[in-house]
Amino acid sequence: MARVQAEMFDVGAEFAAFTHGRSDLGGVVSFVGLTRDFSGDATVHKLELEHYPGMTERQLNDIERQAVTQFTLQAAKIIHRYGILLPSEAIVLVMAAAPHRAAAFEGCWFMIDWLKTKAPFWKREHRSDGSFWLEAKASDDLAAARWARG
Amino acid sequence: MARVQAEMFDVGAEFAAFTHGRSDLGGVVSFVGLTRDFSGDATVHKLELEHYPGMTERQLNDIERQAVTQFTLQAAKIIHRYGILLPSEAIVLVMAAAPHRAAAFEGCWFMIDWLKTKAPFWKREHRSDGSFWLEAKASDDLAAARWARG
Amino acid sequence: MDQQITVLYFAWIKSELGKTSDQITLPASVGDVAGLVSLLAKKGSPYAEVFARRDKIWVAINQNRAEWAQPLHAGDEVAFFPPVTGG
Amino acid sequence: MDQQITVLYFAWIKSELGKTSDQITLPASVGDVAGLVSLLAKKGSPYAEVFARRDKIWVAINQNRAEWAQPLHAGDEVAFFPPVTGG
Repeated sequence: MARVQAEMFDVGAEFAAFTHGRSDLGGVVSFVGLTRDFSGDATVHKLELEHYPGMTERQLNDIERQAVTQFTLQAAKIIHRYGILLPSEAIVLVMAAAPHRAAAFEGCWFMIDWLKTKAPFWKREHRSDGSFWLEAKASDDLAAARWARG
Repeated sequence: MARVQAEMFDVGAEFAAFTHGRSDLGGVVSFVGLTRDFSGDATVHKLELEHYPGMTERQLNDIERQAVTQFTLQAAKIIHRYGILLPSEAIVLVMAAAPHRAAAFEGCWFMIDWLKTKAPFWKREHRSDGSFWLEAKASDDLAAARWARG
Repeated sequence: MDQQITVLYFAWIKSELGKTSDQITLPASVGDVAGLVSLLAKKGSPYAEVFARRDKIWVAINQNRAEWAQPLHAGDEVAFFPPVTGG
Repeated sequence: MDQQITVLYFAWIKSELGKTSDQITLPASVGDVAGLVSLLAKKGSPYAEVFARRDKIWVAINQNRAEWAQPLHAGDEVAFFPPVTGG
Protein backbone atom coordinates (compact mmCIF):
# COMPACT_ATOMS: atom_id res chain seq x y z
CA MET A 1 0.00 0.00 0.00
CA ALA A 2 1.30 3.42 -0.98
CA ARG A 3 1.55 6.21 1.58
CA VAL A 4 1.05 9.96 1.17
CA GLN A 5 2.22 12.14 4.02
CA ALA A 6 3.36 15.63 4.96
CA GLU A 7 6.03 14.39 7.39
CA MET A 8 9.55 13.51 6.39
CA PHE A 9 10.23 9.80 6.03
CA ASP A 10 13.35 7.90 7.10
CA VAL A 11 14.74 5.98 4.12
CA GLY A 12 16.52 3.48 6.37
CA ALA A 13 13.45 2.76 8.49
CA GLU A 14 11.32 2.35 5.35
CA PHE A 15 13.86 -0.01 3.79
CA ALA A 16 13.99 -2.06 6.99
CA ALA A 17 10.19 -2.28 7.14
CA PHE A 18 10.00 -3.20 3.44
CA THR A 19 12.39 -6.14 3.82
CA HIS A 20 11.47 -7.12 7.40
CA GLY A 21 10.94 -10.82 7.91
CA ARG A 22 11.72 -11.64 4.29
CA SER A 23 14.48 -14.12 3.52
CA ASP A 24 13.22 -14.73 -0.03
CA LEU A 25 14.09 -11.37 -1.60
CA GLY A 26 16.91 -11.30 -4.12
CA GLY A 27 17.40 -7.60 -4.65
CA VAL A 28 15.77 -4.31 -3.78
CA VAL A 29 16.01 -1.24 -6.01
CA SER A 30 15.06 2.12 -4.52
CA PHE A 31 14.59 5.55 -6.01
CA VAL A 32 14.64 8.66 -3.83
CA GLY A 33 13.72 12.01 -5.36
CA LEU A 34 15.24 15.00 -3.57
CA THR A 35 14.50 18.71 -3.40
CA ARG A 36 17.19 20.89 -4.94
CA ASP A 37 18.09 24.42 -3.88
CA PHE A 38 18.19 25.79 -7.41
CA SER A 39 16.07 25.92 -10.53
CA GLY A 40 17.86 27.29 -13.55
CA ASP A 41 19.63 30.38 -12.24
CA ALA A 42 17.20 30.99 -9.35
CA THR A 43 17.62 29.89 -5.75
CA VAL A 44 14.80 27.70 -4.47
CA HIS A 45 13.91 28.42 -0.85
CA LYS A 46 11.20 25.83 -0.57
CA LEU A 47 9.09 23.51 -2.64
CA GLU A 48 5.33 23.28 -2.19
CA LEU A 49 3.62 20.05 -3.18
CA GLU A 50 -0.13 20.08 -3.60
CA HIS A 51 -2.05 16.88 -4.21
CA TYR A 52 -5.56 15.53 -4.67
CA PRO A 53 -6.32 13.53 -1.51
CA GLY A 54 -8.11 10.30 -2.31
CA MET A 55 -7.21 10.23 -5.97
CA THR A 56 -3.51 10.31 -5.10
CA GLU A 57 -3.64 7.19 -2.93
CA ARG A 58 -5.76 5.42 -5.53
CA GLN A 59 -3.32 6.21 -8.34
CA LEU A 60 -0.25 5.26 -6.32
CA ASN A 61 -1.81 1.96 -5.28
CA ASP A 62 -2.70 1.27 -8.91
CA ILE A 63 0.89 1.94 -9.95
CA GLU A 64 2.22 -0.41 -7.25
CA ARG A 65 -0.16 -3.17 -8.33
CA GLN A 66 0.64 -2.65 -11.99
CA ALA A 67 4.39 -2.87 -11.27
CA VAL A 68 4.00 -6.07 -9.24
CA THR A 69 2.06 -7.69 -12.09
CA GLN A 70 4.08 -6.43 -15.03
CA PHE A 71 7.53 -7.15 -13.54
CA THR A 72 6.63 -10.06 -11.22
CA LEU A 73 7.86 -8.18 -8.18
CA GLN A 74 7.95 -9.71 -4.70
CA ALA A 75 7.02 -6.34 -3.18
CA ALA A 76 6.52 -2.72 -4.22
CA LYS A 77 6.10 0.44 -2.18
CA ILE A 78 5.65 4.15 -2.91
CA ILE A 79 5.86 6.87 -0.27
CA HIS A 80 5.23 10.46 -1.43
CA ARG A 81 5.21 13.68 0.53
CA TYR A 82 3.07 16.77 0.14
CA GLY A 83 3.13 20.22 1.73
CA ILE A 84 6.25 22.35 2.21
CA LEU A 85 9.66 20.77 1.57
CA LEU A 86 13.03 22.38 2.14
CA PRO A 87 16.08 21.85 -0.08
CA SER A 88 17.73 18.41 0.30
CA GLU A 89 14.55 16.86 1.74
CA ALA A 90 13.24 13.68 0.14
CA ILE A 91 10.06 14.04 -1.91
CA VAL A 92 9.40 10.45 -2.88
CA LEU A 93 10.66 6.93 -2.17
CA VAL A 94 9.93 4.05 -4.53
CA MET A 95 11.08 0.50 -3.72
CA ALA A 96 10.85 -2.70 -5.74
CA ALA A 97 11.94 -6.19 -4.66
CA ALA A 98 12.40 -9.12 -7.03
CA PRO A 99 14.27 -12.43 -7.22
CA HIS A 100 16.50 -10.99 -9.95
CA ARG A 101 17.90 -7.52 -10.21
CA ALA A 102 16.68 -6.71 -13.72
CA ALA A 103 13.04 -6.98 -12.61
CA ALA A 104 13.70 -4.87 -9.51
CA PHE A 105 15.39 -2.14 -11.59
CA GLU A 106 12.64 -2.15 -14.20
CA GLY A 107 9.82 -2.26 -11.65
CA CYS A 108 11.22 0.66 -9.67
CA TRP A 109 11.93 2.72 -12.78
CA PHE A 110 8.44 2.01 -14.14
CA MET A 111 6.83 3.20 -10.90
CA ILE A 112 8.62 6.54 -10.75
CA ASP A 113 8.06 7.15 -14.48
CA TRP A 114 4.35 6.40 -14.17
CA LEU A 115 3.99 8.34 -10.97
CA LYS A 116 5.41 11.40 -12.72
CA THR A 117 2.65 11.36 -15.33
CA LYS A 118 -0.29 9.87 -13.41
CA ALA A 119 -0.22 10.77 -9.73
CA PRO A 120 -2.05 14.04 -8.99
CA PHE A 121 0.75 16.09 -7.43
CA TRP A 122 1.72 19.63 -8.41
CA LYS A 123 4.93 21.39 -7.49
CA ARG A 124 5.30 25.08 -6.83
CA GLU A 125 8.76 26.50 -6.40
CA HIS A 126 9.22 29.39 -3.99
CA ARG A 127 12.27 31.04 -5.51
CA SER A 128 14.43 34.10 -5.24
CA ASP A 129 12.53 35.48 -8.26
CA GLY A 130 8.98 34.59 -7.19
CA SER A 131 6.69 31.57 -6.80
CA PHE A 132 5.97 29.39 -9.80
CA TRP A 133 3.85 26.32 -10.50
CA LEU A 134 6.03 23.93 -12.47
CA GLU A 135 5.00 22.85 -15.94
CA ALA A 136 4.84 19.17 -16.81
CA LYS A 137 7.79 17.97 -18.85
CA ALA A 138 7.45 16.31 -22.25
CA SER A 139 10.44 14.15 -21.26
CA ASP A 140 8.32 12.63 -18.48
CA ASP A 141 5.61 11.65 -20.96
CA LEU A 142 8.21 10.01 -23.16
CA ALA A 143 9.73 8.20 -20.18
CA ALA A 144 6.33 6.80 -19.17
CA ALA A 145 5.45 5.82 -22.73
CA ARG A 146 8.46 3.48 -22.85
CA TRP A 147 6.67 1.14 -20.44
CA ALA A 148 3.47 0.73 -22.44
CA ARG A 149 2.82 -2.89 -23.19
CA GLY A 150 3.08 -3.76 -26.88
CA MET B 1 35.48 5.36 -2.41
CA ALA B 2 34.14 1.83 -2.23
CA ARG B 3 34.16 -0.10 1.03
CA VAL B 4 34.67 -3.80 1.68
CA GLN B 5 33.80 -5.06 5.13
CA ALA B 6 32.79 -8.11 7.15
CA GLU B 7 30.34 -6.17 9.35
CA MET B 8 26.72 -5.58 8.44
CA PHE B 9 25.96 -2.13 7.09
CA ASP B 10 22.93 0.05 7.82
CA VAL B 11 21.26 1.05 4.56
CA GLY B 12 19.67 4.12 6.14
CA ALA B 13 22.91 5.39 7.67
CA GLU B 14 24.74 4.84 4.38
CA PHE B 15 22.03 6.67 2.42
CA ALA B 16 22.17 9.56 4.90
CA ALA B 17 25.97 9.77 4.64
CA PHE B 18 25.80 9.57 0.83
CA THR B 19 23.40 12.52 0.55
CA HIS B 20 24.63 14.50 3.59
CA GLY B 21 25.16 18.19 2.97
CA ARG B 22 24.07 17.92 -0.66
CA SER B 23 21.20 20.11 -1.87
CA ASP B 24 22.13 19.65 -5.53
CA LEU B 25 21.17 15.99 -5.98
CA GLY B 26 18.13 15.22 -8.12
CA GLY B 27 17.64 11.53 -7.49
CA VAL B 28 19.41 8.63 -5.87
CA VAL B 29 18.99 5.05 -7.08
CA SER B 30 20.12 2.25 -4.77
CA PHE B 31 20.51 -1.47 -5.24
CA VAL B 32 20.68 -3.82 -2.25
CA GLY B 33 21.51 -7.48 -2.82
CA LEU B 34 20.19 -9.81 -0.12
CA THR B 35 20.99 -13.32 1.06
CA ARG B 36 18.21 -15.81 0.47
CA ASP B 37 17.45 -18.86 2.57
CA PHE B 38 17.06 -21.19 -0.41
CA SER B 39 18.87 -22.25 -3.54
CA GLY B 40 16.84 -24.40 -5.86
CA ASP B 41 15.24 -26.95 -3.55
CA ALA B 42 17.91 -26.73 -0.84
CA THR B 43 17.80 -24.65 2.32
CA VAL B 44 20.70 -22.22 2.65
CA HIS B 45 21.92 -21.87 6.25
CA LYS B 46 24.61 -19.35 5.52
CA LEU B 47 26.50 -17.77 2.67
CA GLU B 48 30.29 -17.47 2.72
CA LEU B 49 31.86 -14.70 0.68
CA GLU B 50 35.55 -14.91 -0.04
CA HIS B 51 37.37 -12.04 -1.72
CA TYR B 52 40.82 -10.93 -2.85
CA PRO B 53 41.83 -8.11 -0.49
CA GLY B 54 43.47 -5.26 -2.34
CA MET B 55 42.28 -6.24 -5.79
CA THR B 56 38.66 -6.02 -4.60
CA GLU B 57 38.97 -2.41 -3.45
CA ARG B 58 40.82 -1.50 -6.62
CA GLN B 59 38.14 -3.04 -8.86
CA LEU B 60 35.25 -1.50 -6.94
CA ASN B 61 36.85 1.95 -7.03
CA ASP B 62 37.42 1.54 -10.78
CA ILE B 63 33.75 0.65 -11.25
CA GLU B 64 32.63 3.70 -9.24
CA ARG B 65 34.87 5.99 -11.28
CA GLN B 66 33.76 4.45 -14.55
CA ALA B 67 30.09 4.92 -13.60
CA VAL B 68 30.61 8.56 -12.63
CA THR B 69 32.28 9.27 -15.97
CA GLN B 70 30.01 7.23 -18.23
CA PHE B 71 26.70 8.41 -16.71
CA THR B 72 27.76 11.85 -15.44
CA LEU B 73 26.83 10.93 -11.88
CA GLN B 74 27.02 13.40 -9.01
CA ALA B 75 28.14 10.62 -6.66
CA ALA B 76 28.58 6.83 -6.65
CA LYS B 77 29.22 4.40 -3.83
CA ILE B 78 29.67 0.64 -3.49
CA ILE B 79 29.72 -1.20 -0.17
CA HIS B 80 30.29 -4.97 -0.29
CA ARG B 81 30.54 -7.48 2.52
CA TYR B 82 32.67 -10.61 2.85
CA GLY B 83 32.78 -13.43 5.40
CA ILE B 84 29.74 -15.28 6.71
CA LEU B 85 26.27 -13.91 5.94
CA LEU B 86 22.99 -15.23 7.25
CA PRO B 87 19.74 -15.33 5.25
CA SER B 88 18.10 -11.92 4.78
CA GLU B 89 21.36 -10.05 5.42
CA ALA B 90 22.49 -7.50 2.86
CA ILE B 91 25.50 -8.46 0.73
CA VAL B 92 26.00 -5.33 -1.30
CA LEU B 93 24.77 -1.74 -1.52
CA VAL B 94 25.25 0.32 -4.67
CA MET B 95 24.13 3.97 -4.82
CA ALA B 96 24.14 6.45 -7.71
CA ALA B 97 23.11 10.12 -7.58
CA ALA B 98 22.40 12.24 -10.65
CA PRO B 99 20.49 15.38 -11.61
CA HIS B 100 18.03 13.25 -13.61
CA ARG B 101 16.66 9.86 -12.72
CA ALA B 102 17.58 8.04 -15.94
CA ALA B 103 21.30 8.60 -15.30
CA ALA B 104 20.94 7.48 -11.67
CA PHE B 105 19.12 4.28 -12.72
CA GLU B 106 21.62 3.50 -15.46
CA GLY B 107 24.65 4.31 -13.31
CA CYS B 108 23.47 2.10 -10.46
CA TRP B 109 22.51 -0.76 -12.75
CA PHE B 110 25.86 -0.53 -14.57
CA MET B 111 27.77 -0.74 -11.27
CA ILE B 112 26.03 -3.87 -10.01
CA ASP B 113 26.26 -5.55 -13.42
CA TRP B 114 29.97 -4.80 -13.70
CA LEU B 115 30.64 -5.72 -10.10
CA LYS B 116 29.12 -9.15 -10.75
CA THR B 117 31.63 -9.91 -13.51
CA LYS B 118 34.71 -7.95 -12.37
CA ALA B 119 34.98 -7.75 -8.59
CA PRO B 120 36.90 -10.71 -7.09
CA PHE B 121 34.29 -12.18 -4.78
CA TRP B 122 33.28 -15.83 -4.60
CA LYS B 123 30.17 -17.19 -2.94
CA ARG B 124 29.93 -20.52 -1.19
CA GLU B 125 26.54 -21.71 -0.07
CA HIS B 126 26.32 -23.76 3.10
CA ARG B 127 23.18 -25.76 2.40
CA SER B 128 21.09 -28.58 3.72
CA ASP B 129 22.72 -30.80 1.06
CA GLY B 130 26.33 -29.67 1.50
CA SER B 131 28.62 -26.71 0.84
CA PHE B 132 29.03 -25.50 -2.72
CA TRP B 133 31.04 -22.81 -4.46
CA LEU B 134 28.66 -21.04 -6.83
CA GLU B 135 29.37 -21.02 -10.56
CA ALA B 136 29.42 -17.75 -12.44
CA LYS B 137 26.27 -17.14 -14.50
CA ALA B 138 26.29 -16.54 -18.24
CA SER B 139 23.38 -14.15 -17.65
CA ASP B 140 25.72 -11.92 -15.63
CA ASP B 141 28.19 -11.74 -18.53
CA LEU B 142 25.37 -10.77 -20.86
CA ALA B 143 24.10 -8.15 -18.42
CA ALA B 144 27.57 -6.58 -18.16
CA ALA B 145 28.12 -6.69 -21.92
CA ARG B 146 25.09 -4.43 -22.44
CA TRP B 147 27.05 -1.52 -20.98
CA ALA B 148 30.09 -1.78 -23.25
CA ARG B 149 30.62 1.45 -25.11
CA GLY B 150 30.13 1.19 -28.84
CA MET C 1 -34.17 17.66 -13.59
CA ASP C 2 -31.25 19.68 -12.22
CA GLN C 3 -28.10 17.91 -11.06
CA GLN C 4 -25.88 18.96 -8.19
CA ILE C 5 -22.15 18.28 -8.61
CA THR C 6 -18.96 19.20 -6.76
CA VAL C 7 -16.15 20.82 -8.76
CA LEU C 8 -12.61 20.85 -7.38
CA TYR C 9 -9.67 22.99 -8.53
CA PHE C 10 -5.95 22.38 -8.05
CA ALA C 11 -2.62 24.14 -8.51
CA TRP C 12 -2.65 27.26 -10.73
CA ILE C 13 -6.35 26.80 -11.48
CA LYS C 14 -7.11 27.02 -7.77
CA SER C 15 -4.70 29.97 -7.39
CA GLU C 16 -6.27 31.93 -10.24
CA LEU C 17 -9.86 31.20 -9.25
CA GLY C 18 -9.00 31.97 -5.63
CA LYS C 19 -10.96 28.93 -4.44
CA THR C 20 -10.66 25.19 -4.04
CA SER C 21 -14.16 24.13 -5.06
CA ASP C 22 -17.64 25.04 -6.28
CA GLN C 23 -21.01 23.42 -5.83
CA ILE C 24 -22.64 23.61 -9.25
CA THR C 25 -26.21 22.87 -10.24
CA LEU C 26 -26.12 21.63 -13.80
CA PRO C 27 -29.06 22.66 -16.00
CA ALA C 28 -30.59 19.78 -17.94
CA SER C 29 -28.90 21.09 -21.09
CA VAL C 30 -25.45 20.31 -19.70
CA GLY C 31 -24.63 16.60 -19.81
CA ASP C 32 -20.85 16.27 -20.08
CA VAL C 33 -17.52 17.77 -19.04
CA ALA C 34 -17.32 19.99 -22.11
CA GLY C 35 -20.73 21.42 -21.26
CA LEU C 36 -19.64 22.07 -17.68
CA VAL C 37 -16.53 23.89 -18.88
CA SER C 38 -18.63 26.13 -21.14
CA LEU C 39 -20.98 26.85 -18.25
CA LEU C 40 -18.04 27.76 -15.96
CA ALA C 41 -16.40 29.94 -18.64
CA LYS C 42 -19.64 31.95 -18.87
CA LYS C 43 -19.30 32.96 -15.20
CA GLY C 44 -16.91 35.68 -16.40
CA SER C 45 -13.57 36.62 -14.90
CA PRO C 46 -11.53 34.80 -13.64
CA TYR C 47 -13.34 31.62 -14.86
CA ALA C 48 -13.33 32.76 -18.48
CA GLU C 49 -9.55 33.29 -18.47
CA VAL C 50 -8.84 30.00 -16.70
CA PHE C 51 -11.05 27.87 -18.93
CA ALA C 52 -9.77 29.59 -22.06
CA ARG C 53 -6.62 27.56 -21.36
CA ARG C 54 -8.45 24.25 -21.50
CA ASP C 55 -5.67 22.62 -23.53
CA LYS C 56 -3.59 22.93 -20.30
CA ILE C 57 -6.28 21.41 -18.10
CA TRP C 58 -6.97 17.79 -17.22
CA VAL C 59 -10.23 16.53 -15.74
CA ALA C 60 -11.07 13.70 -13.36
CA ILE C 61 -14.53 12.41 -12.52
CA ASN C 62 -14.85 10.72 -9.15
CA GLN C 63 -11.05 10.59 -8.93
CA ASN C 64 -10.50 8.90 -12.28
CA ARG C 65 -8.99 10.68 -15.27
CA ALA C 66 -11.76 11.48 -17.77
CA GLU C 67 -12.31 12.97 -21.23
CA TRP C 68 -14.18 16.13 -22.20
CA ALA C 69 -17.00 14.09 -23.73
CA GLN C 70 -17.59 12.03 -20.60
CA PRO C 71 -21.16 12.34 -19.23
CA LEU C 72 -21.86 13.78 -15.78
CA HIS C 73 -24.28 12.52 -13.17
CA ALA C 74 -25.79 13.93 -9.99
CA GLY C 75 -23.35 13.72 -7.10
CA ASP C 76 -20.25 13.52 -9.27
CA GLU C 77 -16.97 14.93 -8.01
CA VAL C 78 -15.36 16.68 -10.96
CA ALA C 79 -11.78 17.93 -10.63
CA PHE C 80 -9.86 20.29 -12.91
CA PHE C 81 -6.08 20.33 -12.66
CA PRO C 82 -2.95 20.90 -14.72
CA PRO C 83 -0.76 18.06 -16.00
CA VAL C 84 0.85 16.51 -12.93
CA THR C 85 4.38 17.35 -11.74
CA GLY C 86 5.05 15.11 -8.75
CA GLY C 87 7.82 12.67 -8.00
CA MET D 1 68.44 -16.00 -13.43
CA ASP D 2 65.72 -17.46 -11.21
CA GLN D 3 62.70 -15.37 -10.30
CA GLN D 4 60.78 -15.53 -7.05
CA ILE D 5 57.01 -14.93 -7.32
CA THR D 6 54.01 -15.24 -5.02
CA VAL D 7 51.06 -17.32 -6.20
CA LEU D 8 47.63 -16.90 -4.55
CA TYR D 9 44.63 -19.25 -4.75
CA PHE D 10 40.98 -18.46 -4.14
CA ALA D 11 37.62 -20.22 -3.79
CA TRP D 12 37.48 -23.86 -5.00
CA ILE D 13 41.11 -23.68 -6.18
CA LYS D 14 42.21 -22.83 -2.65
CA SER D 15 39.87 -25.51 -1.23
CA GLU D 16 41.19 -28.23 -3.53
CA LEU D 17 44.84 -27.31 -3.11
CA GLY D 18 44.32 -26.97 0.63
CA LYS D 19 46.37 -23.77 0.73
CA THR D 20 46.05 -20.06 0.05
CA SER D 21 49.44 -19.39 -1.53
CA ASP D 22 52.82 -20.66 -2.75
CA GLN D 23 56.18 -19.03 -3.11
CA ILE D 24 57.52 -20.23 -6.44
CA THR D 25 60.96 -19.84 -7.91
CA LEU D 26 60.55 -19.71 -11.65
CA PRO D 27 63.27 -21.36 -13.71
CA ALA D 28 64.61 -19.20 -16.53
CA SER D 29 62.67 -21.34 -19.00
CA VAL D 30 59.31 -20.12 -17.61
CA GLY D 31 58.44 -16.62 -18.71
CA ASP D 32 54.66 -16.30 -18.73
CA VAL D 33 51.47 -17.40 -16.99
CA ALA D 34 51.00 -20.42 -19.27
CA GLY D 35 54.49 -21.59 -18.34
CA LEU D 36 53.72 -21.15 -14.64
CA VAL D 37 50.54 -23.19 -15.00
CA SER D 38 52.47 -26.03 -16.69
CA LEU D 39 55.06 -25.90 -13.92
CA LEU D 40 52.35 -26.09 -11.22
CA ALA D 41 50.51 -28.90 -13.01
CA LYS D 42 53.73 -30.95 -12.93
CA LYS D 43 53.73 -30.83 -9.12
CA GLY D 44 51.28 -33.75 -9.24
CA SER D 45 48.08 -34.17 -7.27
CA PRO D 46 46.15 -32.02 -6.40
CA TYR D 47 47.80 -29.37 -8.62
CA ALA D 48 47.47 -31.50 -11.74
CA GLU D 49 43.73 -31.95 -11.27
CA VAL D 50 43.14 -28.28 -10.45
CA PHE D 51 45.11 -26.91 -13.40
CA ALA D 52 43.59 -29.45 -15.77
CA ARG D 53 40.49 -27.25 -15.43
CA ARG D 54 42.28 -24.15 -16.66
CA ASP D 55 39.29 -23.13 -18.81
CA LYS D 56 37.52 -22.48 -15.47
CA ILE D 57 40.37 -20.43 -14.03
CA TRP D 58 41.11 -16.72 -14.30
CA VAL D 59 44.47 -15.14 -13.56
CA ALA D 60 45.49 -11.77 -12.18
CA ILE D 61 49.01 -10.35 -12.06
CA ASN D 62 49.62 -7.76 -9.36
CA GLN D 63 45.84 -7.51 -8.86
CA ASN D 64 44.97 -6.85 -12.50
CA ARG D 65 43.23 -9.40 -14.71
CA ALA D 66 45.75 -10.92 -17.10
CA GLU D 67 46.01 -13.35 -20.00
CA TRP D 68 47.84 -16.70 -20.18
CA ALA D 69 50.47 -15.23 -22.48
CA GLN D 70 51.31 -12.34 -20.17
CA PRO D 71 54.99 -12.29 -19.07
CA LEU D 72 56.01 -12.69 -15.43
CA HIS D 73 58.65 -10.77 -13.53
CA ALA D 74 60.46 -11.23 -10.23
CA GLY D 75 58.29 -10.15 -7.32
CA ASP D 76 54.99 -10.54 -9.16
CA GLU D 77 51.86 -11.49 -7.25
CA VAL D 78 50.00 -13.98 -9.42
CA ALA D 79 46.49 -15.02 -8.41
CA PHE D 80 44.41 -17.92 -9.75
CA PHE D 81 40.69 -17.84 -9.15
CA PRO D 82 37.37 -18.93 -10.67
CA PRO D 83 35.05 -16.55 -12.51
CA VAL D 84 33.69 -14.16 -9.90
CA THR D 85 30.30 -14.54 -8.20
CA GLY D 86 29.86 -11.54 -5.95
CA GLY D 87 27.10 -8.95 -5.70
